Amino acid sequence: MSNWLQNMPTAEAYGLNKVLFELHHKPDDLAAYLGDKEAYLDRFALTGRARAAIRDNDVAALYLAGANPYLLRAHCIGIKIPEPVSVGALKALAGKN
Amino acid sequence: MSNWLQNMPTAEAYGLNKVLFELHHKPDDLAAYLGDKEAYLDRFALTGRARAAIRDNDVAALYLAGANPYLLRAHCIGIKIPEPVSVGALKALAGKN
Amino acid sequence: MAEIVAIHAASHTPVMLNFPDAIAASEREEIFAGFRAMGAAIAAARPQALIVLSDDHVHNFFLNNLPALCIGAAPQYPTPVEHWLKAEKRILPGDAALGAYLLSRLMESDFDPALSMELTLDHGVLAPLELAGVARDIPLVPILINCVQPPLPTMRRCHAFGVALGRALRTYPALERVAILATGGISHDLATPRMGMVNEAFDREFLRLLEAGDAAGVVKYSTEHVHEAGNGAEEIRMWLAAMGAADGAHFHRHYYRAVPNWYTGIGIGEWKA
Amino acid sequence: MAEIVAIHAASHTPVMLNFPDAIAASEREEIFAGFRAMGAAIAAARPQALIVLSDDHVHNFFLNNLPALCIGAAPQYPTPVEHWLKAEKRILPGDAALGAYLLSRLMESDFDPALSMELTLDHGVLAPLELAGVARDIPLVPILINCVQPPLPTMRRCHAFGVALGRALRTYPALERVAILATGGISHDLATPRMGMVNEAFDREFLRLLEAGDAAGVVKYSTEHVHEAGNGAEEIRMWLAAMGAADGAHFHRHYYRAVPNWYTGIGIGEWKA
Ligand SMILES: [Fe+3]
Ligand SMILES: [Fe+3]
Repeated sequence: MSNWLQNMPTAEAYGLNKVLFELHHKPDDLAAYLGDKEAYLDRFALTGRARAAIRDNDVAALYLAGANPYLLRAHCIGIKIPEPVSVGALKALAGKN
Repeated sequence: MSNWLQNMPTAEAYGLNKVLFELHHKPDDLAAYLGDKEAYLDRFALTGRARAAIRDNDVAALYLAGANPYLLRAHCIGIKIPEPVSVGALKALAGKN
Repeated sequence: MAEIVAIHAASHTPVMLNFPDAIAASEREEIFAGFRAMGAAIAAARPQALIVLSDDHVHNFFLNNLPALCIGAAPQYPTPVEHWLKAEKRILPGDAALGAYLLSRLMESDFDPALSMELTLDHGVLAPLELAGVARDIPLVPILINCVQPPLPTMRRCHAFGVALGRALRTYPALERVAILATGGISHDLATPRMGMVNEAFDREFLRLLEAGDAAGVVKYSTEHVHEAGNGAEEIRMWLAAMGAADGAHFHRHYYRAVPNWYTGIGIGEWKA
Repeated sequence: MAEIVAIHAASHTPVMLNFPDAIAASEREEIFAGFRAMGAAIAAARPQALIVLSDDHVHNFFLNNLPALCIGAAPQYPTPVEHWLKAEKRILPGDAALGAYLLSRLMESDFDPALSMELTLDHGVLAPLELAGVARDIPLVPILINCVQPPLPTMRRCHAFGVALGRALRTYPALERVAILATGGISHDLATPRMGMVNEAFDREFLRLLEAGDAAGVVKYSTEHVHEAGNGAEEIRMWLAAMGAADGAHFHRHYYRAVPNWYTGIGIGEWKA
């Protein structure tokens, strides 16, 4: 049992986390993202899996790809994924990995 | 004798160095500065002395106010202050402080 | 030479500001009273500066430059950085000179803290200060320990950092009275399949070991069991640092309650000679 | 377990790329030959990864988060960050796994390095690699020591960091052959009234002490005399770290010349068992 899926972020996780960080810490980024997700994501070097997880608001996939928990939590709040959906998606993973 | 005027940057030096850092590390900042110095400097919290030193390309005053040497050097290169002018202004201080 | 006139520790969570009503009024009032008592004790000790040991929740720092330890040395700190935190935007006073002194002294003592002259503080610092009612008055030195993204500093190292911090504070010539507030933990978990878990057994044993005053035991227990208490429990590093700074003073647990609806075990305590 | 198959140190300056013609052709060719010989020795040692000990010249890091020590753990590093540096823009390969390992091991060994997974390297790393002709081939782990803005890590600490770095490298299970290149210094000064000063006496004594193999003496001399050698001389910290990693291997000075028109004392040397 570990508090962390990754003891060190993978390169994929780095890219994914960078999107979450910039999206919520740079003025205008959130508006740009909500306006045109695909165009916004084109700014970053992302694996196909990471890109799809962000685009689809797939909280479980974001977690499994190494999203930092604080960035993931802030992202769920920031883009207004309802709490039962985000927490439910995570809890559904329990015992599976 | 010390390699450093300040063992820790003052708050004034922080503001001054922030201008030099942003100016040469953010795309568009140098163009904005060269286009309208006063408007660009309005973005920052600067003492009157630090603001004047930057605005007037006063290399000696920038040094005395605590400009980091690497940022000061890069600034002199970046805004094309001729080497004899920048180095001359510094050398004229020798023995004075 | 400065005296460390108060050393407190308390849990933090944004939920205590954002969704106070997620728990029963009686529980909430009990907890808020605990924070107010802590604030009153800090104020009564009349510190001229307050060291806040906390963590940055990936707001000021990212993976391009993630410090294990960072000491603030700014004259002021805007807060909160979270646009979604229910707290008034304002600017807290900082003690830049004390921050600078601690940086130099801790570097001489074989620690490698990063310097920050500009931080926008997050709920980790703000929420406990806010609830304690001492957010505006005392100049701060924020010291941020990475608890949020591995690789994390070891529990042993965080305790040793606190020991060195206490020594450095006691030799500071420019003030007479300083205080320390450690914030974070205890058990909680965030954005994983265990989200919402509170490990009350872990929390009670952790607090018991603190009260027993067994530093090596606390470090060992923390190292071996933190993964049973959730990723938020990594924040016990701040409690270990405070214990180190306390230099053998006795820990008094003032409050504990497992608060699953706030996603956190809420502990409050104090080291007193 | 990895063997450290080569440990070299060399001065760096952007001038060696930007204004090579500022000195006589004969001097320049002598210096460039020294760098080429170093590159040939590194290549001949066939390292699978190269640790580059250098400093960030306030490009990646600013005073809002200025690490004393930072270890890179990225799969690649764009370079150069300076738009004004006369060097081809390209992307150097990184060994992220080795960087991650060193971070963890050094944190366990009571060091507090910052993590970086994204750095755009500057002339401090690039210029010596470029002149040595080994910039493209060997995966890098950049390790950046703050030499550019006080408060700076102590000379003693930088030597101890090197000792721990050497130990960590030698226990790395995933590679067999690693090398170290330390870059910076020796005496020079930048953007002060002493700009252009080269303190040849300092440089020669520093190199003599390295050859004498007296670690405590090198640390003491560096601490006591660095201010006579200019703010750029603070970069001898990288040489001290390399000496620490060399674990008693003998230092051989391969080249030295005071080069005032390049604003720098140019030294090149190597630790060999
Ligand atoms: Fe927290
Ligand atoms: Fe340099």
